[in-house]
Amino acid sequence: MKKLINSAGSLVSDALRGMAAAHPSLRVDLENAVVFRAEGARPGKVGLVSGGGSGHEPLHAGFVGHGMLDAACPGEVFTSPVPDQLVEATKGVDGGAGVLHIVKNYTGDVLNFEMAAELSGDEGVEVATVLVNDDVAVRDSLYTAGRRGTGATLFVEKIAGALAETGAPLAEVARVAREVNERSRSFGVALTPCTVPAAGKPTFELGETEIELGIGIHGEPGRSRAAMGEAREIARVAVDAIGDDLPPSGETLVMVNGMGGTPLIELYVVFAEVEAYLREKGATVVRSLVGNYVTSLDMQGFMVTTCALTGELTRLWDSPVETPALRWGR
Amino acid sequence: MKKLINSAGSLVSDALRGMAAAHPSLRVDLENAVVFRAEGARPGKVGLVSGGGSGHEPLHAGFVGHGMLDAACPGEVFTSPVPDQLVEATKGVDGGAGVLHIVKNYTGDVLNFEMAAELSGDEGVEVATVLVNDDVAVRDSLYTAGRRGTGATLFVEKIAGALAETGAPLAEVARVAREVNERSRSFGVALTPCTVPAAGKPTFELGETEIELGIGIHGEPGRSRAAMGEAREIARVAVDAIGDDLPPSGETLVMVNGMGGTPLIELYVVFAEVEAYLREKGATVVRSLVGNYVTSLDMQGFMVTTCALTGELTRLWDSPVETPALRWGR
Amino acid sequence: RFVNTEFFAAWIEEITAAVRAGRDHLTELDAAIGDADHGTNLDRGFTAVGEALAAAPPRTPGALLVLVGTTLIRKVGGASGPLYGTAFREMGKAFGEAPEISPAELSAGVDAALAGVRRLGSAAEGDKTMVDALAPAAAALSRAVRDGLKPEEALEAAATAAAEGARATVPLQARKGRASYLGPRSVGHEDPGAASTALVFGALRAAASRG
Amino acid sequence: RFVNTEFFAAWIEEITAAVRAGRDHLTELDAAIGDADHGTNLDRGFTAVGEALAAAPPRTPGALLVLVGTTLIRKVGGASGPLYGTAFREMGKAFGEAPEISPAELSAGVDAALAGVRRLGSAAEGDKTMVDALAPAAAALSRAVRDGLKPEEALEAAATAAAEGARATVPLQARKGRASYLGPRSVGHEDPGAASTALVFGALRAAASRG
Ligand SMILES: Nc1ncnc2c1ncn2[C@@H]1O[C@H](COP(=O)(O)OP(=O)(O)O)[C@@H](O)[C@H]1O
Ligand SMILES: Nc1ncnc2c1ncn2[C@@H]1O[C@H](COP(=O)(O)OP(=O)(O)O)[C@@H](O)[C@H]1O
Ligand SMILES: [Mg+2]
Ligand SMILES: [Mg+2]
Ligand SMILES: [Mg+2]
Ligand SMILES: [Mg+2]
Repeated sequence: MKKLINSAGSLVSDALRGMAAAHPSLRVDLENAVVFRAEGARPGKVGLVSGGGSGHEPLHAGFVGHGMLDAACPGEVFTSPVPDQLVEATKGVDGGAGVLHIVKNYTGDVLNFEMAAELSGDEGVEVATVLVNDDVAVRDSLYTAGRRGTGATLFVEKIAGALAETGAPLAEVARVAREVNERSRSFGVALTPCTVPAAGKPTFELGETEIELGIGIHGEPGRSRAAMGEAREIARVAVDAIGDDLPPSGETLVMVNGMGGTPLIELYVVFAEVEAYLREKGATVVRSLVGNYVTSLDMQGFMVTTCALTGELTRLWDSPVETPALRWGR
Repeated sequence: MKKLINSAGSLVSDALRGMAAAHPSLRVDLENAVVFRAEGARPGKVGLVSGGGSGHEPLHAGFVGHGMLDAACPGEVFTSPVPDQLVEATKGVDGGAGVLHIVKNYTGDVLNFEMAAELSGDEGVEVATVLVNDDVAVRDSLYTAGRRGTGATLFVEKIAGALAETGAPLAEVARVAREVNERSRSFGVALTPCTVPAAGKPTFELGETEIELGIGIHGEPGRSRAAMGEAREIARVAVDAIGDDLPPSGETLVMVNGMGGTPLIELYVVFAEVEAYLREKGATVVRSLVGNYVTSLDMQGFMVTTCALTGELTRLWDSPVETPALRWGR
Repeated sequence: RFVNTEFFAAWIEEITAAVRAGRDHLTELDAAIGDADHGTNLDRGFTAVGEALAAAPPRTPGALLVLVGTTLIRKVGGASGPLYGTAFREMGKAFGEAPEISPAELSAGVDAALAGVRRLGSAAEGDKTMVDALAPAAAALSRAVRDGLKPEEALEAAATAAAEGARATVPLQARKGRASYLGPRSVGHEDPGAASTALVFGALRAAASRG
Repeated sequence: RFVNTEFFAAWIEEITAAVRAGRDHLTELDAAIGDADHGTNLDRGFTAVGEALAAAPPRTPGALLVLVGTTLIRKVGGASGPLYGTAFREMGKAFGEAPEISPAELSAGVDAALAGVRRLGSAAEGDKTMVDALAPAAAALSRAVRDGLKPEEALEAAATAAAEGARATVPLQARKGRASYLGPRSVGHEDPGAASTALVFGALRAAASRG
């Protein structure tokens, strides 16, 4: 394992130092490992807090800023943040209008956010929670921890963040966040595993002509293994998996997201196939993102995330956003 | 080799289809493999054309748009574009004020751009050329093809693009482009090689504890091999190599650029070290970029690029830019 | 025989050592069906526990275990942080202010830990989680106490039951936690949380055989 | 003996086949000290040349070689596109409108090709480039013609000189092209462009032995 780190133990705090140095628009609380907007809480505005294990950069800290998150709590690599950290963030972003917790549906994230919400409530902050669970690879929700939260997290953060910026009340912001999640689906494919620095070796092994279908964003193996094929075929597998759950139609927001180790040129190839296939199936891609947004360390592969837009969602998607990793309109 | 491609031969055109589908702000001429701004040439504005081999995405096509390039010409992977393509781009962006060719200093790029400039001149377009050669790893310019053009290309494209947007004449735009290049230096480090799809295997081999120092952006081995160390040490090697050539001082723009396969969290770790070390050496990082901007397919590693700013350069850097891969101020 | 604060401090020391020694193994188990961090998580957590106990040594078994649990919740994250944290906290709360703990009270404390984990994680036995080691350990301990076994034998029974429970997760298909995402592919691997729970009860036996 | 358009078409066919067969080897040579595309570049170029020649078969040797060179410039890119393109164009231009080419004229054409490459790339012999194969080939051909050797022998001499020139690049340190970035590390590898130039002259000999 070769990693550009000083040590596995200091990785997250070293990276936070880098973020602090790189982005004057952020205030990084190194002690509590919380990334805030530099300008602090705005009175009357709902605060948005997200968080999760590190290793998914730019998610979440790269999405702190105008029109998106108010604070992000990075945990250790692939380990959800701890309640203290989340409470610190929640108190720090409360402008009196309450705080929305955006939680990816993993047992660890759910439990830690739950505790934090309770503790924050004790301290007088009103907290609403939205659970993101867009990953169609996990089917049987009765007998599992339920679907995982993956790519749609970005959509939820962006769109709910845009609404919060208008001064909308907490219930409204939570409603739109849930709506985005309900309208979103993801499916991921890995060409290679990733290597967790503290573990020191790849999370699984894959042959020279094998891929994993239905992966999450934590280096876990997927639901099944398949033979490597052309980008066109693999893109269709992903779109079909999504379509089996929510048939594509109407105006659609699509992200072709790299898992961290895949070159951008390949992501554009995949996007070309995804867009063409969705068109063939009757949906129209009206907004898109192509790039590394919700990653899994150095894993090679991609994830397709779709969101069936409404007029309101499109408007909120288009609203100005100014964060280190997503920026338009100002 | 596992790549998200349909075939090595169709990679570049497939990716261009993806760019066309993803970015309504671009007009992609698939036949000639040229990426233009959708709105076309603006009368009286100097046109900026850049190009080079593919495999460095988002460079160059990701930098086409307001405040940066007017057109980009992607060649085959790691192969400079051909004169016809460059002529097509040059004619297409000429708004009567002439066209600036931004050329990375590689024999192939230089020769093909030279031919294109001559042919464009024959067709009545005034062309000026700026050669980017910022890579300090290549020392002995009398006995080599000279320094390579690497990370500074982005700085030149951004800053010259900003000046062109103001309606400045070709000579002025060329002057500022050259100034940026003269004030910029780069040094790159590879942890792994990359795999050119048509070649099918890694460009070189590196042991589990070895790194290559002084690499370029084409998967070529560097000047020397060294033992893997902590991020802090490696970052210092890069900054020292730059400093040996141009001692850091004053207000500095710094890019810590990923080579394509390195997770963003590691790039932030490197940035933290680079920033601290430059500070120690007396320079102040006032502007920065951290991310994958000038890549080498799936190579793991990074490149540090510095630019000693002036008031004018800072102002132009801060000007609005709206491209797929770099966007602020509008 | 009653046990005191020192005994529980020894238990935590034994756990810390066992987790340190077993860290890479636990992480490997987690790599197979999870996200390759379980060993690192617990190691980080118990290192913090050691620091917390050294900084302000608690006076009673109850206070000690509550501090252990709170520290785990504060420092571990992930699923195992809140779950183990709650387990130790519930056990500590069950002990109240008592300076010494009887075998029956110990057994009730483990039952409280199990109840806490069950409530928080809503996993049943057979879901391939730490519950599959914790539940049989609690049952074995309670049976042993009811049957009047010697404390050493009772803890031996609990440790054996936990270890067997962990081993028995191998053929199961996970229905909770990350491993559940793998569906049928989770079969054939030992659950990392059950494996660490076996370490926790092994440490309890070791602490008892120390004195 | 004079050679006609057909002969040059055969030459191009032989080059195309040799490049196809040697593509991976050329790319590997380029991977060692360059950017792993030389074989792919030439293969793509000569495939396009084949299409261009089929679409509008030229009437004279000169027109044929100019079309070959122009197509290489239009389709190859990189350093080798303009350099090989210029070589073929200059050779074609040297032949003018002549329907048949004498050995002396052929030799002059190769000299023109060399001059074109030298002018464009400003590489000298010993810089570890295609010039190190092209220059000795041109010299050998010119010597053979001057000495009145048979055409087959003259082309044999040129092919041998090119191959030896390519092999002789192994111990050199590159001073032009990408390999120069490696400095001393470029030593010990054959230059890919010199290797492909050896294929080009081998193909010339093969074309001659066809008829
Ligand atoms: N709902 C649950 N109830 C009980 N135990 C659980 C539950 N979910 C997960 N676990 C336990 O947690 C262990 C994983 O812990 P760890 O790897 O530290 O956290 P994470 O899964 O967040 O990475 C699993 O092996 C399992 O034993
Ligand atoms: N200045 C030059 N003069 C002559 N030949 C050169 C020069 N630069 C490069 N070459 C030749 O070009 C070859 C590389 O061609 P190719 O790999 O196709 O292009 P690129 O270097 O642009 O990738 C080198 O091996 C060398 O023989
Ligand atoms: Mg985890
Ligand atoms: Mg090349
Ligand atoms: Mg885990
Ligand atoms: Mg090459």
